[in-house]
Amino acid sequence: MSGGAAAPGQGSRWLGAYVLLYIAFLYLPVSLIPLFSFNDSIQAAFPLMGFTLDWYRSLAGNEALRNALVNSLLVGVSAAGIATLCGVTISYMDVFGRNTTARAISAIARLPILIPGVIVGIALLILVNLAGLGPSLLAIVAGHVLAGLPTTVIIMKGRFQAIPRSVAEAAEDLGAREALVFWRILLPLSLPAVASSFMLAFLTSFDEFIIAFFLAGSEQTLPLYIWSQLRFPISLPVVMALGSVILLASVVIAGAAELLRNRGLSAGERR
Amino acid sequence: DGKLKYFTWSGYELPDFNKTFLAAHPDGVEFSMFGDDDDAFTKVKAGFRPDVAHPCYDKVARWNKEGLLQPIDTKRIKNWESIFPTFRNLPDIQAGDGKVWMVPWDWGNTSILYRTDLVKDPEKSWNLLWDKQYAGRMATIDAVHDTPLVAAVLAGVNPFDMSPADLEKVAEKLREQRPLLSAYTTDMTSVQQALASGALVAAMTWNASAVALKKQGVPVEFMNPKEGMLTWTCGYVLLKDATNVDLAYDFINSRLETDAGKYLIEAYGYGSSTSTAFAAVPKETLDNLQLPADPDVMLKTTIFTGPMKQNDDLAKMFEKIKAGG
Amino acid sequence: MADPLLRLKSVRKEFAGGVIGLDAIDLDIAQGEFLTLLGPSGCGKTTTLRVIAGFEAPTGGTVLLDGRDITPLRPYDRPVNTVFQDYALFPHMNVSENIEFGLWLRKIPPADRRKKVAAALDMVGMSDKISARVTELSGGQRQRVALARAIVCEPRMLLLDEPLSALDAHLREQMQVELKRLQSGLGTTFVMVTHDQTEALSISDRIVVMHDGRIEQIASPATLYDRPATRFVASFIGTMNLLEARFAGLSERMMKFDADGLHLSIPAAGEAPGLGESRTIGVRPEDILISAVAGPATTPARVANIVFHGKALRIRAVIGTATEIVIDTPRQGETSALQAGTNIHVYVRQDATCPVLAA
Amino acid sequence: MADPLLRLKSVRKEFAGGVIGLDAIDLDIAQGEFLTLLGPSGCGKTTTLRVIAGFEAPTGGTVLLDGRDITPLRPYDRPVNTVFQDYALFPHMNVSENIEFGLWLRKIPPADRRKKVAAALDMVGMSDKISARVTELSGGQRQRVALARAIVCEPRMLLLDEPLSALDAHLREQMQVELKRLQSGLGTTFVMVTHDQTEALSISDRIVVMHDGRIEQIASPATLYDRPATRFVASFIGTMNLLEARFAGLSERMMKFDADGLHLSIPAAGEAPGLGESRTIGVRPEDILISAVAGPATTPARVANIVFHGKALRIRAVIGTATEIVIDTPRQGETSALQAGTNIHVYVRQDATCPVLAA
Amino acid sequence: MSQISTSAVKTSGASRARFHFAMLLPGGFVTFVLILFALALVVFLGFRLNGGNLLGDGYTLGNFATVLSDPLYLTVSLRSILIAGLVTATTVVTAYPVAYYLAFHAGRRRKLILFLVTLPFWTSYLLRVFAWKIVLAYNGVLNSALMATGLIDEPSLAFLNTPAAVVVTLAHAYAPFAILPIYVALETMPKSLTEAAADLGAKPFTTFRKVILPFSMPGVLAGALVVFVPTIGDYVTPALVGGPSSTMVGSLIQAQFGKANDWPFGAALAVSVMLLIAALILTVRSMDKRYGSRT
Ligand SMILES: Nc1ncnc2c1ncn2[C@@H]1O[C@H](COP(=O)(O)OP(=O)(O)OP(=O)(O)O)[C@@H](O)[C@H]1O
Ligand SMILES: Nc1ncnc2c1ncn2[C@@H]1O[C@H](COP(=O)(O)OP(=O)(O)OP(=O)(O)O)[C@@H](O)[C@H]1O
Ligand SMILES: [Mg+2]
Ligand SMILES: [Mg+2]
Repeated sequence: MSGGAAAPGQGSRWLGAYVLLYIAFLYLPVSLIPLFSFNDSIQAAFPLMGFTLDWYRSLAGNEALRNALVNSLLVGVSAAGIATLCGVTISYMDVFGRNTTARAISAIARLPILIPGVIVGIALLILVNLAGLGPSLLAIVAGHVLAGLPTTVIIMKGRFQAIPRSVAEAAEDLGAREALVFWRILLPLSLPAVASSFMLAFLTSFDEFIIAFFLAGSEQTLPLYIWSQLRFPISLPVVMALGSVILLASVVIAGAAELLRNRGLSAGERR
Repeated sequence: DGKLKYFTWSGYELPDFNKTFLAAHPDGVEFSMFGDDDDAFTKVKAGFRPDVAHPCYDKVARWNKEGLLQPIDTKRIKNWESIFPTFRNLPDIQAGDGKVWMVPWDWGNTSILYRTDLVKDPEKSWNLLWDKQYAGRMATIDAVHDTPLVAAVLAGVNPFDMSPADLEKVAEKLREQRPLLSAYTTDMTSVQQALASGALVAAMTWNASAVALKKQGVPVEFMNPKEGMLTWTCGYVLLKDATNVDLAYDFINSRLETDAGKYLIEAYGYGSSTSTAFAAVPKETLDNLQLPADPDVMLKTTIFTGPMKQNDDLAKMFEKIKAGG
Repeated sequence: MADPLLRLKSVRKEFAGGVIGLDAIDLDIAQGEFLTLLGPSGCGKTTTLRVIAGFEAPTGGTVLLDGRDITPLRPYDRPVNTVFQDYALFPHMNVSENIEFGLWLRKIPPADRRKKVAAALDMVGMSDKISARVTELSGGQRQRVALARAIVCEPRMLLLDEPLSALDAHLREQMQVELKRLQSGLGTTFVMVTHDQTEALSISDRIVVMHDGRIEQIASPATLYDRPATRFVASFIGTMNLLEARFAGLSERMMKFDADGLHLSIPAAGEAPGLGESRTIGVRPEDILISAVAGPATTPARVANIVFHGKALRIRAVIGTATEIVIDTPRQGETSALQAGTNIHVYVRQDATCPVLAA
Repeated sequence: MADPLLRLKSVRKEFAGGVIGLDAIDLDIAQGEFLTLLGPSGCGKTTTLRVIAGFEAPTGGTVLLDGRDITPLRPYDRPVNTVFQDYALFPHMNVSENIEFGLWLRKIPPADRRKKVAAALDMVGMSDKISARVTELSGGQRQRVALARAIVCEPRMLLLDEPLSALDAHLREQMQVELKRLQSGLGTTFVMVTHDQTEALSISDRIVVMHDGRIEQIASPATLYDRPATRFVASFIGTMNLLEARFAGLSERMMKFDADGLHLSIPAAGEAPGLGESRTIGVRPEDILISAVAGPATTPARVANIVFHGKALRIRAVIGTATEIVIDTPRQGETSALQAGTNIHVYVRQDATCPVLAA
Repeated sequence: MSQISTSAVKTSGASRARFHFAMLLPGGFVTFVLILFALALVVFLGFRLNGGNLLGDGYTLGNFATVLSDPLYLTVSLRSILIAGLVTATTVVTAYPVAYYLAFHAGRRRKLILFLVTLPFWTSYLLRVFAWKIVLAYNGVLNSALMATGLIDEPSLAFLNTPAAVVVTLAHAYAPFAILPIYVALETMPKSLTEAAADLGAKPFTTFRKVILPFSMPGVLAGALVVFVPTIGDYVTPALVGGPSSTMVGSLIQAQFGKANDWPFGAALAVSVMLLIAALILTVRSMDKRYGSRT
């Protein structure tokens, strides 16, 4: 009830309707993916040609594609984890540490958003070669940390700034050293921002392929695979099958988590 | 470290292409993939170090100029002689002393694929892609060695060695074409879909697209323009810093086996560089794939997309024109 | 004071925008003392507490604890706890978690923690809200949680920034008793900001009156009340009639003054002024008495208005040439007949302490 | 009241967690009235204001304005402005922008706006902070901005939730005068929450005493003070000695009571109790007088402790069998000799109003 | 209670320094090693002559001179800014109500909606682009729907391969990048602020415009930033759905490194565009200052 409300007003119902519409907009193109993954045609176009499970069969047989997916998930989670960690620490030091090094780091950390991916890719390839590591999934993780970092820093900094200073002061006053203030007060208070940062960094990594291209050794990521397959129309339906599987899996996982959470909640309420 | 590092087009890593190598060296090769050999070149230039790579003929000079390659001794290539002479004698792969910079392996044609129902009796010429009638319903390939090369041919200049004035002529030709196009693209998945739906009536494609669309019953024709189709070929190069040279030779040899070439023709519809492979494929299969039984004859009528001396300038100019300059 | 627990040595605080928060403060606070900061809004009370707690680095001067310079020390290293003016409760913790936090930091075992939290909640009368979310508390309830949270840690020094302002008079009195008990029981040193002067006067050992970032007077409650050092203090503490009075001569070691007809006699001290010379003299409203009939020492006055103050009536009356005076008088039989316009006679109680104020 | 401006009809508020905020409140507020809500922390004062302002939808009952049901009306459609307990200043606006906001909404021309803002700031004594950021203000300064922001709109009704709690006594008194001026000048109706009883008693037309979400008594200040309806009100308003007294007989239409030796005589009203029956009688501390010598009406007492309250001394003394009483006595010559342990004699003033309280 | 000693002063300083050091470490490594290296490389390259060497040979200002002298680069940059601006505006404006709903109305459904909003983006970007192609194509969903409703008689070519397609595809792709930062910012807003505004007579829209929006401005700007900057540099979406008239500056930069093999010029172009965007951002930042970063 915003603006104070005697009744859960008209406005909120319109807003709810809008949100539904918006979600429909988000799903409009995405819902076509499962649809065409069952279509018996290489062309992803209407009219539908008939039902087939062929694409799922070739997906099951396509080890390269599955490996690419696993790699992408690995890279995405690691890169998002590190980018979030860096985003959180950098913003913390910027907002609460108040020293010039921290401020400089925070400013630099937001720069990669300006640097074209191809340059980041080339630069890091040169760097990992200099370091004697060579291209690998690890190098891709590094690249994707750069790609995700600006977003995490921007979000976390805004959030930390919004926390009333006196709350952190109260904790220090009670005897909490900065590390504890950070762990027990600032971080819990910023949880939505941390989760959002992680999610966006993950999505950035999961879709990125130019940096990944330069830094890939013999293992590739999903976008690399899909991008390089554009010349082969025959692989599109298989990729759609994979996309559908990802969607289904995330729905199942999230559903299970929600179910568990609700159980836990109602159990807690009974107590 | 014992494994051959092979840098290749995505989809060219299939084990069927190098069975004998895998028999001799199980798990002896490691692939890295690219989707575009310009990017591949950039990655190698930036320090990526495979043993063997798989660029196309027109890029060999560029790789070479950057000092990335070492010559391949044809004496160590068992099936060298079964490669069609046209490929063996390509001028820009010769390193002298019986050595070459690249061992050609696959090839194909590039031309206009058009809807026979929507484009009535066109003149057999690349000029179709400049026909204002079809404005907004045509697409062309976004690569220097395709569209600008055709533009050069139509402008009457030598595509492979251009004076600045020639370049300007090509640019003019390209500028003329830009407003007529729906897209510059290498995304054949989309081009085929658009041709099938009728959104596009004509597009520059590779021969595999023609085969695929015909199989689906789409009324299309792969044109044989009077100026000649474009023929591309790609092959294996040995990197200067290759650490597994012996493995590399084994690998290239296994890829030149008859079986490998046959599989390439049948699976992808592109040509193999060896005559033995062609001999092993039934005639009607070749017909279906619009491949001649004796490519050497056909290849005399096409334009080979070899290295262009002004490739980089042309590329820069092409980018600017695409952007509206 | 021989050995103050805490000493502020010419502490200055200038904020980023150039606003002077504190202007060279010198202050000694003794171990176990109950010190109160009084002063108008914006005079620097909160800033003083923040400097002591360590949240605000002074832009000048030093803070000494037990004689050692603790200016660079972080808040968590100071044995000081604060009740914040805006409470600063942790929004993601419930009431008991908020209070428990400091104990948890001190590694108190869980069972003890629970006991202490329960005791603290009981003390502030909030046992029934032990697991309420702090966002669902009323203003006064939040303030009590803030108080409990600071007290439960039993610090050497408690800084309280208007800790009882949102509490009703009764709860407030109860809390005052509890604070006093902590002071004597644990020897805790208190520095409190309050706007309730009765509270300040009744609970404090000493009171610091601040004004515009400076200290005006430090004294015991009675001294402050009876002998304010400056005009500012006189007018700030309690209600004070500041009367311009002419010197009318010495008699029996008393200086006689006349303020528009009102007779004042003040024990002679220092040099007497010249005859007819003017002085500002403070007279408390409760020291002005009303008489129905004229007497030798009375002066006539006219009631301007009357306000009910509970135990007393506050009367504004005019004497002489339009001098307004304020009188507090108990509500007794005769006073209930008064109303605006009534003519009365007033005089100053014989034993009243009336300070002669510096200009 | 014939035609109240605002009427709450059995308004109930139950919060999501099952907490009862208000339990069937009936309240009429007259046009132009100054009504004060008093009550212990958490009794539902803020909730009442929130229901009137329209932030909280009552879970039962209706709110009528000018006889019209406004329960479903949104806050912005109610001619009511609020000073929030936690100020709720807009952090992204500076002081003058905060105050100007309501005027801007009312489409007042910029020049007038500036004038009104300046006047409001002047009234709350903050002209020098006109373009300060609200985050840089002291607590009292914030509160004054909140007050100015609500007042500047000149609403028909002002809801004030402890609007002066962070101000020093002097500023507070000044603000009270300003509020009173608004009331008489513009005819604004005030509903105020305060914990300062002197303020409540002196400023209000009527006072509502709340307790646990219910209204205990609605009355004028004097009535409330002198004739509290319930024990709760008696103990809540001011300080009150609640003495268990035995009935000792009627005499001259006065009921005589004896509370552990203390004699009380109360005008007879209603049925007299049986002889020796017990009643609870409230006696104000200022109505108990001290005499150095024993008299016919006095009873001996022993001083337990003495607290300095400024204009008065608060004495806790014990009479009879350990009954503790509280006495407020002016600081005069004789009282300054008192100290804990002194034996004194006390009696109740003849004309004191001592209510007999329902159990 | 704890007795203060000089050793306490020291350990306090030391532990604080240790903590700060630990907190600076990950960010410091990433920024000083990785980012500065990439940044230094691109700036260095920008001043080099294109030659046989990996990093060029000899120094020149020629690359920048070319960038500045050829109006095409400015045109394309402006076009990119325009398209990216459109994308950003669309994304932020359409996402705002969703973030608002999440922050204030979603209640127990908040987690579910957050999940629903991010789920589509777990499919690969390229897949989603293809899905958009299916929607916008000649025989696509949109054309079919319009024909079914009789609004048009024959399929329109005006959807795919146009700048509009780029805007729609990108606005879709960046939805969570706008929703989440705005949601995070709104989530910190005390409810009493909207109450105070309503109390002063502000209708919901005014409250939104004068209180909620300014309060959430840091989030809006953060969202705008993480949508705007990457879209300017994007070259994939224009290539796949944009057609010739939506070429963006990202494609030009990209091509210098691959097709044209002129790294120094690509770097100079990149640096110039970075400076242009940085100038834009600084302008926006000064706006942010006006709205006040609350601390
Ligand atoms: N949102 C809420 N959810 C649950 N309980 C609430 C909520 N808001 C208030 N309460 C409870 O309702 C009761 C009345 O609260 P209210 O704020 O009206 O008290 P109050 O009289 O203003 O007290 P104070 O003087 O302390 O401000 C309190 O017990 C409080 O804890
Ligand atoms: N962060 C700040 N930046 C600028 N000025 C400030 C800041 N904090 C406080 N001030 C100013 O410093 C002065 C002293 O503030 P302080 O909070 O100490 O007052 P206070 O005595 O606690 O007042 P109150 O009784 O109103 O709480 C005020 O004028 C205030 O406006
Ligand atoms: Mg303060
Ligand atoms: Mg309240």
